[in-house]
Amino acid sequence: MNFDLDDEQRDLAAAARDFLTDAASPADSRAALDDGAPVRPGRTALVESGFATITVPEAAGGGGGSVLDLAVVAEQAGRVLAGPSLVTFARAAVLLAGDHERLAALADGSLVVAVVDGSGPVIDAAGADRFLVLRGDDIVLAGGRATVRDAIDPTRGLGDVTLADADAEVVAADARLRWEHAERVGRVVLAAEGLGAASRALEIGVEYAQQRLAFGRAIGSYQAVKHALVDVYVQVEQLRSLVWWAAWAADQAPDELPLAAAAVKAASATTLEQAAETLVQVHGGIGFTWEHDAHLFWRRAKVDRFLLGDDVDAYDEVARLAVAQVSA
Amino acid sequence: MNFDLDDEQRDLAAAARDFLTDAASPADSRAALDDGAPVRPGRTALVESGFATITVPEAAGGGGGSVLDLAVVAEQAGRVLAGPSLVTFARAAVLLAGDHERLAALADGSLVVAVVDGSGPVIDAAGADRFLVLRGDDIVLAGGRATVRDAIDPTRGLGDVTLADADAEVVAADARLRWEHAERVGRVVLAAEGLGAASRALEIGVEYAQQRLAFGRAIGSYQAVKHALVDVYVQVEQLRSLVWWAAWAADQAPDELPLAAAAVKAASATTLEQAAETLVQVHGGIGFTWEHDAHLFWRRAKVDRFLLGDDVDAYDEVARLAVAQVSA
Amino acid sequence: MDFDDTPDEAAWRSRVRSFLEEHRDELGRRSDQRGFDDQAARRHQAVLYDGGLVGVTWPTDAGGQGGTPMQQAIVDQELARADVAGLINLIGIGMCGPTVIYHGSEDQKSRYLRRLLRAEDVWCQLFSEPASGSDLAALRTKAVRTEDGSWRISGQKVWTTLAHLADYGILLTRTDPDVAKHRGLTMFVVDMKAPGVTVRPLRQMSGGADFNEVFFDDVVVPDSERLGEVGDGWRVALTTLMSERLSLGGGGTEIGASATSVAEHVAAHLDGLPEGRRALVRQQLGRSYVGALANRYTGYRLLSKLSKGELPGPEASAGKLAGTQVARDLADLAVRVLGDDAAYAATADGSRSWQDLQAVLPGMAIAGGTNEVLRNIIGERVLGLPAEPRADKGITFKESLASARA
Amino acid sequence: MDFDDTPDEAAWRSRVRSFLEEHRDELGRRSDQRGFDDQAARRHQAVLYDGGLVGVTWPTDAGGQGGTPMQQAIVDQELARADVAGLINLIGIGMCGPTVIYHGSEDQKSRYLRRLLRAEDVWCQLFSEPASGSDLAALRTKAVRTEDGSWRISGQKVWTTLAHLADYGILLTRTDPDVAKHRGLTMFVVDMKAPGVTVRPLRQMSGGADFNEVFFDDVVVPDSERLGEVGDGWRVALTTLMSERLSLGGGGTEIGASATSVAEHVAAHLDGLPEGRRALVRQQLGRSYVGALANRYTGYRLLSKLSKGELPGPEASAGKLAGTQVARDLADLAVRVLGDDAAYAATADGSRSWQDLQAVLPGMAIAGGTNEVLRNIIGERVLGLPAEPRADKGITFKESLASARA
Repeated sequence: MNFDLDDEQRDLAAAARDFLTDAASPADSRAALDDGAPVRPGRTALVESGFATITVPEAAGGGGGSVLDLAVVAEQAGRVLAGPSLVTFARAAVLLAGDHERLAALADGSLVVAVVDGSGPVIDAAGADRFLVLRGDDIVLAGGRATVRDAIDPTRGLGDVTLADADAEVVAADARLRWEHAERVGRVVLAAEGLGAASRALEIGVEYAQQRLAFGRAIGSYQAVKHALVDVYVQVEQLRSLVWWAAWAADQAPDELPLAAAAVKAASATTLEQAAETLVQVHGGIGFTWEHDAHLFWRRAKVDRFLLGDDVDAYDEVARLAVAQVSA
Repeated sequence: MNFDLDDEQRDLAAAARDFLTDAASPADSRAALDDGAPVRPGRTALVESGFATITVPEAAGGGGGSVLDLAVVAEQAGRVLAGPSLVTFARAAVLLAGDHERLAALADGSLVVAVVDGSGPVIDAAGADRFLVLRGDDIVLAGGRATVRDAIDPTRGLGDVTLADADAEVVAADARLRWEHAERVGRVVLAAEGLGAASRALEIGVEYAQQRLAFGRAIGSYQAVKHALVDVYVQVEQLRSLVWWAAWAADQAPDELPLAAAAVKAASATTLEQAAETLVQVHGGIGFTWEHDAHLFWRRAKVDRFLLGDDVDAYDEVARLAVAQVSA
Repeated sequence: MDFDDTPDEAAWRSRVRSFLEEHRDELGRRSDQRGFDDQAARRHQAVLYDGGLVGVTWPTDAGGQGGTPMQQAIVDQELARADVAGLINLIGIGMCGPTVIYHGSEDQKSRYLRRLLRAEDVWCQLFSEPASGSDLAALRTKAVRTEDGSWRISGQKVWTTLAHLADYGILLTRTDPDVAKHRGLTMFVVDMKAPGVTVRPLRQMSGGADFNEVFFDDVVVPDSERLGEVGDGWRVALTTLMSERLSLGGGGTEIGASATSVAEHVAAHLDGLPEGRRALVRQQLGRSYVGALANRYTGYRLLSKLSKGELPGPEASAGKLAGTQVARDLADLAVRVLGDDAAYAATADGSRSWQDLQAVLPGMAIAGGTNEVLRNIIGERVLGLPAEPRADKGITFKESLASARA
Repeated sequence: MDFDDTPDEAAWRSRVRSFLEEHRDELGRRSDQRGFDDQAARRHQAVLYDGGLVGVTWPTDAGGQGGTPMQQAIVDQELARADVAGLINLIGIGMCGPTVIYHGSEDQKSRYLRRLLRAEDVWCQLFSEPASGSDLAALRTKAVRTEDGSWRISGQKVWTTLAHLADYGILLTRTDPDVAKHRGLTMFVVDMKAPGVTVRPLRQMSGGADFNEVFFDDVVVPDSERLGEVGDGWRVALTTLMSERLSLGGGGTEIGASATSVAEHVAAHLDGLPEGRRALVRQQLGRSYVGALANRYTGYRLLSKLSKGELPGPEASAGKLAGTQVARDLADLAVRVLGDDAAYAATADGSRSWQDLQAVLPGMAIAGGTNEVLRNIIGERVLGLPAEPRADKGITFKESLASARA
């Protein structure tokens, strides 16, 4: 039994953390809200760092790594509310599998792509000019126009996309299963970003509870505050276990991925939301000011829960799969 | 604005409390579990006390009182986990309205009746030999055989009933609306019993938290315990408001009764369950022993939530009515 | 039991209602979406005052009507019913004015009270500080007596509603750091236009700026503006806080969005959903709707107490606890049913009310007493549970600062 | 990352598995519904001991195998897999034995340890008292030294598993009430058949009697049965409690019913429901199923630590917190889908497993540390949040009793 990151993955996490804490911070999220400043690190820097395309084969200029490797990086990205999302790169890498040229374009940054689902906001629509979409059972790459809209969390680059059909090329025919696999991998990476955001929110809350005094002692000594933070801690560690499992399943056990991806999507939504609400509440008055970072995590939580299907649908899917499993 | 009990109702509550604390106690519920001892005060004593048939007209030997009067008594009955339920009498009084002879038999104890719903356990099936039931749109009184089954809470006299159709007499023809009204009045009285049980559970928990020491101080000084009890207190007071409203609506505002009855049924289930779980938890080890009363309230909660429709259906009904109201 | 007015209440209500109908055009509208005009708001309050509808419970010699809390509650209901905008000087009327009435000199009363009721002066309340939120008595703003007997005040206040518009404020300061923290406080009336007072708006997570930071930089306050004795500020502040609770009045009013408006909104979105999802939406609506109903009728119980002349006790805090929770559940549902628009700050047709509400509510669970503090109050003062041992007992304020730094 | 055994682990597992196959008929079955036979249970443990599968992590000179915690975890897994009934002397092995190993005399070790592992003697642990649950050090059972150097013990213990079958127990007593409460304690080995020991079963709300009350009425214990120094009982008890945590071993095991069995049960009842209700059931199942999966994989992380030779820290308490909550959610769902049978103690066809589970789980959130205590432990020892001020600091036990009575 070795259900743990290995040394290489720990090194990867440390390197990603170094890069990302330099390149992005919640303050950038605030700046994006204030005056529409671009999200950070931004597509170019992310691609250049190599972290975004870890799952692209080395031959195409990527990192040749696993989904678990990417999840390890995504956790670090979540901690600083980085954008664009690694979800976009993860899905594109799966959808373009085997297409050396386009993968190389993804890895060198010349293909600026977003993935368009049936309806709902498109993640990282901002700046994208090519769009991956499922048409019938074919995976298609099309041009189009993205209309970015004010989102509760600006770092997700959410927008509506109007596709230019004239421009569409089939990337993979009869590939519905691949599309679904890509979506599941996307859920795993989204959850890993959620894990990072939730665990950072917990850290900030714990630090404040250790320092802030009320009635002559640190507020973290009061059970109301202490237990609220502990409940978040427990959830965060539970989520970490699910993220590792789901990423491992994406790499090693495709049969387990549907259940794992639905479970981790749901758990991530619930955990990040509770972590962010607790972060605001623990900080009292300061926690709901614009200048404090708490609401930036809260915004991420309020948005992420609806991405790649919402939490309610994900729980429903878990139950359907669980029932199907025992009925089989 | 005078949304409060009046002096007469306070006197009635005090009298009911005197009678009921003498005539029943959670210990009786334990005895019923231990060796099938009959529930207390039992049908005869309840009828003789006059409290059970408050809503039967004076001319028929009843109290000539309102549903609100009965709710005031039912709260006291709930505090001591009395049986049989006043719900049975309340429903019977509505169903037999205008039938002087049978109402008189209800009031003098010669008619020993239970009300049979479509499916599910029959409340106070124990000891009953006549059964009120809806057949088509007619309200029917029939003989039958009750099979009492071991219930989680023994005081509810739950059982299955096989009706003897040969024996059936129509009490009121074309009276579906009356049947529904009776069911709603039953929900109000059930909720009033739930209110009494929940507020008594809260009292017991508060008393223990004031006295029990841990680490040199009363456990009620710790926020985890204090806040749990406060949350129950808030819910109990919210429930009290709903019980008063729903009982008032049963007497004075039939248009409001469907919403009020569904709301109070749901709130009562939720509140009593939380009160009982908190009661067990606050008591630590002693709270889950057979000899402590906590589990007797817990049993009542686990059963009552399923009676006269379960909490989930009641919340659904509230939502449907709320939506219908704004759509009208 | 009934929900009807007593004859006296009915007479008062009818008087209030006809006044509002008659003067409708001279008053602001609550539903008016245009920007806030504070000069107009002052005029509106003056109209209401002249009609006898402001300061209803204040004594007549303070410029009030000598009326009952129930009369005030009826005014609140009728103002809401007639869609009249809230009074600009609500904090002045509910908190500052009563403090002046109890603790002010005759000179202060005659100078301030009537002008306050007519909104000729707007008031604010300067208590909270960055380092003292729930623990108000830990405040640090310093008032030092000068040779001429006046006071020189330095420090920072925060969460001050209306400070940017206010003419005066009641200001709690520390005048003696060498005694226990509750004992070294003194209250003043401060001129908000005095040299050394700086007001900075404080933006909230919702983007709005309903509060301010206020900086005091060697602000001179004459001793005649002291409220109560030197060192007696804590007791004076308790008057203010008690008045706040009593001024709440309107039982049964809803926090945030009304349950009915959420039900309307949900009804409009329900048809597009599959039945399974509809059942989940109904379950969430049902649960919060029951909560909203319970709050309404609990509020009516409070009003009934007022109607009998009783005053609400600490149990009234339960309304805020339950109300903010219901409001959050309702807002969450309202946002969820927006579907594809739920992640955006506004819907495709430009409405942002539900998303804005979602962002305002976390603050409401904190402002005016965190849920934790409210639970302590109910636990200790209603249920009779023992208080926690106090770590700051028996030491001076200075010592507590030193140990905090250690 | 993988879920496979290392080669060493695989070899050990295969050895364990073949032993169990070979001796299957000499061992009890977990799923056996017949009444508990303690003599048989002792024999079963002896068979396992003789096969080297009991006391895996104990030192060899204490009669153990000198193995690793991971080897123990593998044994636990294989015992479960082979449906072998739990060891009767689990508490002896996990808690009492290690305490004797650390603090016992050579004489005690040689007399007790090997017999304990073979279940020739069954042991129990006598710590909790009616007036000291979470606050263990507040215990009152008194041990007084007599003239001949032996000890005379009076008092009452509670929540003692297996006391009615036990031959020996480790017993924490107060030998000095005039020092601070943690300092006046002393630990003994007590003969459960000695005169003055009375055991009374303690019935739980579920109707079962898994615990006992034990009364000590002038029970004489020779000084040679002392464990550790006089007054050092608290430190000795910490060894016991630490060993308890380490003996938990099996990460990822489920508390109460397994999620899979609940899913099966739900699946069997789902078809009869309308779609709206099915959606609600699925939502509840989905939420608790995700919790169960998370617990399983968090348990695997714990096992992986064991596999590397690391020992679990206080963060392992999170598993109990999350596990009992998931178990309660699952049990609630399982009872709910019984429909018309849900209010009865048994279904119409006589099955009472879900209802019984429902009644057992509230106790599980309390036994072995209340949720509140576990949250304090995690908050303080994992998150580094400060402890609460202690009201019982710096006073003697006697003083604390007096102030409690005041």
